[in-house]
Amino acid sequence: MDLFIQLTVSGLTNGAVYALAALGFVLIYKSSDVINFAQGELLLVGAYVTFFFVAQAGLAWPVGVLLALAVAVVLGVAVERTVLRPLIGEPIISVIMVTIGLASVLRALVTAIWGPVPRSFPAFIPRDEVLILGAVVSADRLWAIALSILMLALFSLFFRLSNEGIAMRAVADDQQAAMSMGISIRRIFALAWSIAAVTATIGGMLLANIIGVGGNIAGLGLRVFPAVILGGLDSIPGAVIGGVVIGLLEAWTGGYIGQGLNQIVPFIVLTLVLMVRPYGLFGQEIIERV
Amino acid sequence: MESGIFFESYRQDLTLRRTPAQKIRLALVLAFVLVFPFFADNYYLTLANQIGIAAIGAIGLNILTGFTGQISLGQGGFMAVGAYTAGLLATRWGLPILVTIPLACLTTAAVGAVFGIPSLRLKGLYLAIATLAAQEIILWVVTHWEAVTGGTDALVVPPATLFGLKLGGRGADFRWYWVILAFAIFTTLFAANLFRSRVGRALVAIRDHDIAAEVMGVNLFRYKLLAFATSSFFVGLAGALTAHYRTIVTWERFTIETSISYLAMIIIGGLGSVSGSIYGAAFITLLPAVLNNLGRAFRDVIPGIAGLIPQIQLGVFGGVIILFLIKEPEGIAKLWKDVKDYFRLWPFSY
Amino acid sequence: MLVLNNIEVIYNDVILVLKGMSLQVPEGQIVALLGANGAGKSTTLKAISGLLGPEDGEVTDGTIEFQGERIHGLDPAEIVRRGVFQVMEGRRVFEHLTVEENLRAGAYTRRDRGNVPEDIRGVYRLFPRLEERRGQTAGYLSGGEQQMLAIGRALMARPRLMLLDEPSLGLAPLLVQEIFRTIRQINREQGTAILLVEQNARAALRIADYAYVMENGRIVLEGTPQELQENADVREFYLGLTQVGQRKSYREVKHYRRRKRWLS
Amino acid sequence: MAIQALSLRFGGVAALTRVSLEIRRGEILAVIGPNGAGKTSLLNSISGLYRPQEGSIRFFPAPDDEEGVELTRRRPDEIARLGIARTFQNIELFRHMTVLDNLLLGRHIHMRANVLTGGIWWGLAQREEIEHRAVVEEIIDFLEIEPIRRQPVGTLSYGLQKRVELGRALALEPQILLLDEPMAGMNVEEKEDMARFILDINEERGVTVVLIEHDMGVVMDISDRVAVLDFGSKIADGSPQEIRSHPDVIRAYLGQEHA
Amino acid sequence: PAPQPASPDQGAQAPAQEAMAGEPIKIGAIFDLTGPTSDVGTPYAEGIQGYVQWLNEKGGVSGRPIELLFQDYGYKVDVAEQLYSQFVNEGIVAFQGWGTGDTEALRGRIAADEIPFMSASYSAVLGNPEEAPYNFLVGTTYSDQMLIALRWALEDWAAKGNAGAPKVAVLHHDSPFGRSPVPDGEAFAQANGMAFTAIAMPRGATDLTPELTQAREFGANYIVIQNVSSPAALLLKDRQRLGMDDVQVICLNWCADEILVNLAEGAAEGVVGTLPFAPPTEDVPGLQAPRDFLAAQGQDLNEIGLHYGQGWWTMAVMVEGGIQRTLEAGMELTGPNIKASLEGLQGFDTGGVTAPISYSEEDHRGNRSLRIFQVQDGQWKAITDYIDAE
Ligand SMILES: Nc1ncnc2c1ncn2[C@@H]1O[C@H](COP(=O)(O)OP(=O)(O)OP(=O)(O)O)[C@@H](O)[C@H]1O
Ligand SMILES: Nc1ncnc2c1ncn2[C@@H]1O[C@H](COP(=O)(O)OP(=O)(O)OP(=O)(O)O)[C@@H](O)[C@H]1O
Ligand SMILES: [Mg+2]
Ligand SMILES: [Mg+2]
Repeated sequence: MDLFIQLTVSGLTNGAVYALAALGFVLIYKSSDVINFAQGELLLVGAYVTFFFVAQAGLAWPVGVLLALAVAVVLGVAVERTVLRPLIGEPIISVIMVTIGLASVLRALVTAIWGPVPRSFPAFIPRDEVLILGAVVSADRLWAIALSILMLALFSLFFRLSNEGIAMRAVADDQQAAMSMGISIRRIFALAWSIAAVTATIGGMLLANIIGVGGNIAGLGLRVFPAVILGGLDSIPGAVIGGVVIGLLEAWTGGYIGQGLNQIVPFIVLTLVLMVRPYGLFGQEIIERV
Repeated sequence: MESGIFFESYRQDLTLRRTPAQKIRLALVLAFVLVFPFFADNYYLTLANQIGIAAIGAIGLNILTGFTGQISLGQGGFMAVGAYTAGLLATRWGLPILVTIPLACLTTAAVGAVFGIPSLRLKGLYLAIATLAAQEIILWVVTHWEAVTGGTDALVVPPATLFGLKLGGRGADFRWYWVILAFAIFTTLFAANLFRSRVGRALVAIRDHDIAAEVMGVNLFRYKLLAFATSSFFVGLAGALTAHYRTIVTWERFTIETSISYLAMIIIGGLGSVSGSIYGAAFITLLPAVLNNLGRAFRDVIPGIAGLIPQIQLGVFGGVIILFLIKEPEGIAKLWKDVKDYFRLWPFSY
Repeated sequence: MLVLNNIEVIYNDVILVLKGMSLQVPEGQIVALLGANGAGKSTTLKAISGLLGPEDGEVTDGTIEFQGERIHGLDPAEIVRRGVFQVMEGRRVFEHLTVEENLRAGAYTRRDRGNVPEDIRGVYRLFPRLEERRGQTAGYLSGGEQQMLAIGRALMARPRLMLLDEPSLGLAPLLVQEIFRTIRQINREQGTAILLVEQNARAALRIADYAYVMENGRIVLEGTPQELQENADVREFYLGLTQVGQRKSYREVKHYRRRKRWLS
Repeated sequence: MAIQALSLRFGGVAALTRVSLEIRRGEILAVIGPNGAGKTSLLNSISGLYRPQEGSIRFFPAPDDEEGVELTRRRPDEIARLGIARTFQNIELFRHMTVLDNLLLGRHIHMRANVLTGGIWWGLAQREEIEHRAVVEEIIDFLEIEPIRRQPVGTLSYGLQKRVELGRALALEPQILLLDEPMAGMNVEEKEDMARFILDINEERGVTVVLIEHDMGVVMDISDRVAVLDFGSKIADGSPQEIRSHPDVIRAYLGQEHA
Repeated sequence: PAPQPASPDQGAQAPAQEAMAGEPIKIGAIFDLTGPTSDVGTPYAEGIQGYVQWLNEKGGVSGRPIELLFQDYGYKVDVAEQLYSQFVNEGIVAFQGWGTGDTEALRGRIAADEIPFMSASYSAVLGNPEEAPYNFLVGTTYSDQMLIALRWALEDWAAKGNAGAPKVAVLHHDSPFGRSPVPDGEAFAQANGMAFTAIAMPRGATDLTPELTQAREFGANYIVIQNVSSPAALLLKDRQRLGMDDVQVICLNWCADEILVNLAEGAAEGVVGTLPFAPPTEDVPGLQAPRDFLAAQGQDLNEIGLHYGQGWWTMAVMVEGGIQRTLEAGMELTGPNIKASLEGLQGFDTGGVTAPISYSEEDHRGNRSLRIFQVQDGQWKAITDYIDAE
């Protein structure tokens, strides 16, 4: 029973980390239909930029974090300007491919600036252990839970209620028609990428706090793919719940079965779930009316 | 200038190469391909062989992703199935490659079809996850099923012989060149033919509009599975060739990175284009080679940045992909077509 | 208000679709643009609203002026902000948005946010059917309902010039009358100028102040509705009237027909 | 074909409620009704895209076939094989394929090349392509779309696309042709062309045609019978003349102008 | 083929040697500077390059400079193949690989091309000339490291006054690299009455609690980690959090480095490691040359870390143990000759960086012993003398 509680708690909290990483994915998909293969690299950049401001430049952490978020916004805008703008109206798959190129560029930049050796992250996010139902968790995971719930609420409201949110969904539906509404695709893309970079920076910070700042942060980009799909590609609550479910599945299989099966059990469960719910738990159906 | 092409019969109209220009081009390419190995050293032969295998794999992937519209992230896994099947058949039972390769292709086709079953319900990126699942599951099996894969770190495949001729050893690259070339030509022709006949057309129709295809009498499920199987068949071929050519099979060759780089090949080459797959395979294989050579050259010229060269190469690799897609989002095949169109009408554009 | 001067449009760098197209829409008027399929009507509208980009089309010659200023080459969003709004052909509603969200998307460029709810109610008054479906995902609306939504969405932008691409497409007769009445009403009450591309020539000519007929990328005929209605070709090919002014029966269409005079 | 008490719901929306309708061999039947009345849903149910909750659709492939085939539980491709083809309201062509390929796809059920013979090409596949190409060329001639044979349909104008779509359905050599607003977006001249095609298909090829159309001129002129739907129910059914003066139809659909 | 050292007609080759004097000797190398293992690949690569430069400044080998043909391959197997064949073309006589992926992939090819090959992949199979005739190991194999670790655990267990044999859990990278020492370890444990279990660490994990709790359920007294530093550091932190401080952790070489200490912060204290190459904090004579060489360039060996010495000495064994001895024996510089020279190498002294290196025709494992180190005050300190795996 102890084991079960420990595994469950650690799965839940680790799932929250996945959720944070998954959110950026969903945001970009929701506003442009693009699967961002550079999501992991956005996490990486976010982590390193925070590292730079807080550890290397020695700023107080609230200032450093704010600056890092500002850099994320700039990065989002820069990506839009240089990469996405020329591709407006082009096949989505080309844009997806471009994110693969972007991933290389970002990774190159990071290693060129910070070198390849991973380092420990300044401990401004508390890492003390906390007891929950007799299970030990690290406080930074609780932060992950809090932050993912906060962003879930924030973004859900944003997409439902704000004009920009509606415009983003409109762009994802039909770019040309959205243009005819006077919606500036450029602006929307810049906004989407900035928001995604901001969430990635937050996710990257937490991740760096857990595993240190280093290249393998980027690996999480693809690892959260099952979480994203399980929740439904375009659903913000889906990203969070998908992350948590995958976290739990991994923890349980890791703890009870092992054999590295936790790499694939999520995929198997996921495929089975999709056979029943083809658009994930919360994803919106692709509308096919003829 | 060609002022239009006229055909006496539908048969003529249906040939793959129609105009004299096309025939001349084809002849030139063939001549080059036949003469090339006699002048190339092992390095260029290695590159050529890598391109050949990649082209086969890319055509396979393009059948599924480009023509049928099912994004696949499982390429690496399917290649692994082909490679391990061929490798195991050769090591365990000492079968010759003319047996191992077809069996490997068929096995991969079967595995591909199994992983295609979710396509009954899933679409688009949701289906992509099923292929990602294939990737992960296959790789897991390959690295954990030691009873079969041997328990050693890699599967060592005995050097192959073909019609009594040893393919391995020194000069292997030269001899393999011909084997790979033959398979590549077979794959190219098969795919090109497939897409000018009934089944291929149905697959393209599914990509363009599955409901309409269904209403026109195409059994979606059967054809999607067929796409998975046919595609995997060739992907398996690429895997099997890798196994025999490199005489060793290691899982690290078949990771998700591989899947992504094959996707890169077909997108950059041109989705839904057989020749595009070949261009893309060449592009993605040669780009790092070119960058490496540039890197080596620049390292000596500008020693100051020597330490950053690898990062620059990595960045440039990404940058070239981005730039290329910005310039020509529909790939090299389209670029090439535009060039041809331009010269066909030249100097009277419009 | 809107002046197109000799514009040329090329798709994919090779296909020349508009070949010296000129037309004018005066302030506050309804101008109809008629023409066969593939004549380039939609292309003309997209050229005005700057929407050719995603289709690889390009205005290569000529000028487009709106209220004395050149608008061609501007960002489509800017063109909308200046008051030109296109209702695209084929009801391009945002499928995953609800009816109401679609309407709000239409008001995206509006600065007077406060009036938006009132305008939404206005659209519902015009199309009660939409109000019934306000929370429904637009992708599941029937064709006609989507068409209403597309027009309603345009109204939300309160444009000065509305470009309507075949608004009656797929609408039931009752609704066609309704739509044309609404168009005239919008024009009269809000002073919105309208460039109307329409295949239902009879209805279009009834509400238009001026009309053009285009064929093959250029204007072949223009005039007031009365003038056009007297043109024999227009009568036959666009209004479907026989020489004596009777409506022809579709059953009696001859297999070989008279060629149009303007196609020399 | 006999449709009996067909009901179809989407969540709360009742698209069809107990619709019964008979489609007689060789006729042109027009289905009219206000927007959202359920006309397209009816066609979708026939071609197997929608699964009605209740009711039956029986199709009688041969004149002497009493039994008939039940369509409501069949897959769309099976229904196509039975000889029922259709066009769509919003044009659902294969946009990236050429006109020729679109039409050839219409021949799909009549061809038999498989992956192997197709990939090998020489032999069965080539022979078959040539054979069916001839059939398709005939349709191309008939619809007068020779010049655009090799164009990807995505770049064609709306009217031409409609024609290609009709051609694709014809290529299937159907017994019943379901047309969803084939003349929307056309001017009178083009509608005349289309009307002539439909009449020819019906008269010369003996194909039964079901036609949804909002242009009352067309409906009155070319259809043998008209059925009217409103809010998912059939409110009238009869000859064009009867329908024209039917009070419910005037109220719900036509308005005074057409009366 | 049997090696033919000091062939009788040496004199006949002498003129050829003269002609070659001053001619550079080409050695190929691929490095991971941008890929997933670039964190350790970079200092390793610098070590190799540093050694070559240092040697050339000293006048090279028998008067001939070494020309290193190298490139980053980003841990991509097919790029490794490209570079390998390119370098072979350009006339290399030996090759320095890097990871498991490329070492495995090139294994067949180097045997066919007769190119002696060393890398930082220490799978036991590579030390078996029947399987891999041209591969040579400088580092102690993972299997031997495992045996040494278990040997030490037995002693440590007894030294702490415990009765019986301890329970051991191996937490390993989920790949053949990770599992390669498991079977030998298991056999040893069985023979010595130790309870043994192997638990895979999933790739890219951000939480290793499940694996640790498994080890805890098993009742492990010792945890042996066969993985790289980052996940190992995460494991150490999670272990500390779960209060499993009484479990002694032993790192095999790829996680026993400075990166681990840095990333795990306090949690690495007391961890022991099997280090085939001495860390810079260890004052061994063999690290003096690299230390001075770096100092001359304004760099500090202690900052760069132990992988520098690892690269340096791997290259040194290849050059001094293989190439130099071939030249000194007056033989032509060919792959088979270098191989033969290496196979004649006995007790090659690396100045205390590793145990002395010896190869034979039957065995390409350079050594089978190493010292156990422990993290004390954030530094790796040797706590034993050389322990032999046999
Ligand atoms: N994206 C495109 N690429 C290439 N050609 C195009 C493209 N869009 C339209 N065309 C061509 O331009 C011509 C004019 O098209 P347009 O859509 O403007 O016609 P239209 O007058 O609106 O016709 P309809 O009444 O059928 O809507 C057609 O011949 C069409 O084939
Ligand atoms: N797949 C679906 N999901 C949900 N509702 C649907 C779906 N298909 C149709 N409907 C609803 O069913 C009703 C009937 O739609 P249908 O498309 O059959 O109308 P129609 O008679 O063809 O109208 P129109 O003349 O405008 O094309 C509409 O209210 C529509 O919103
Ligand atoms: Mg149009
Ligand atoms: Mg309809």
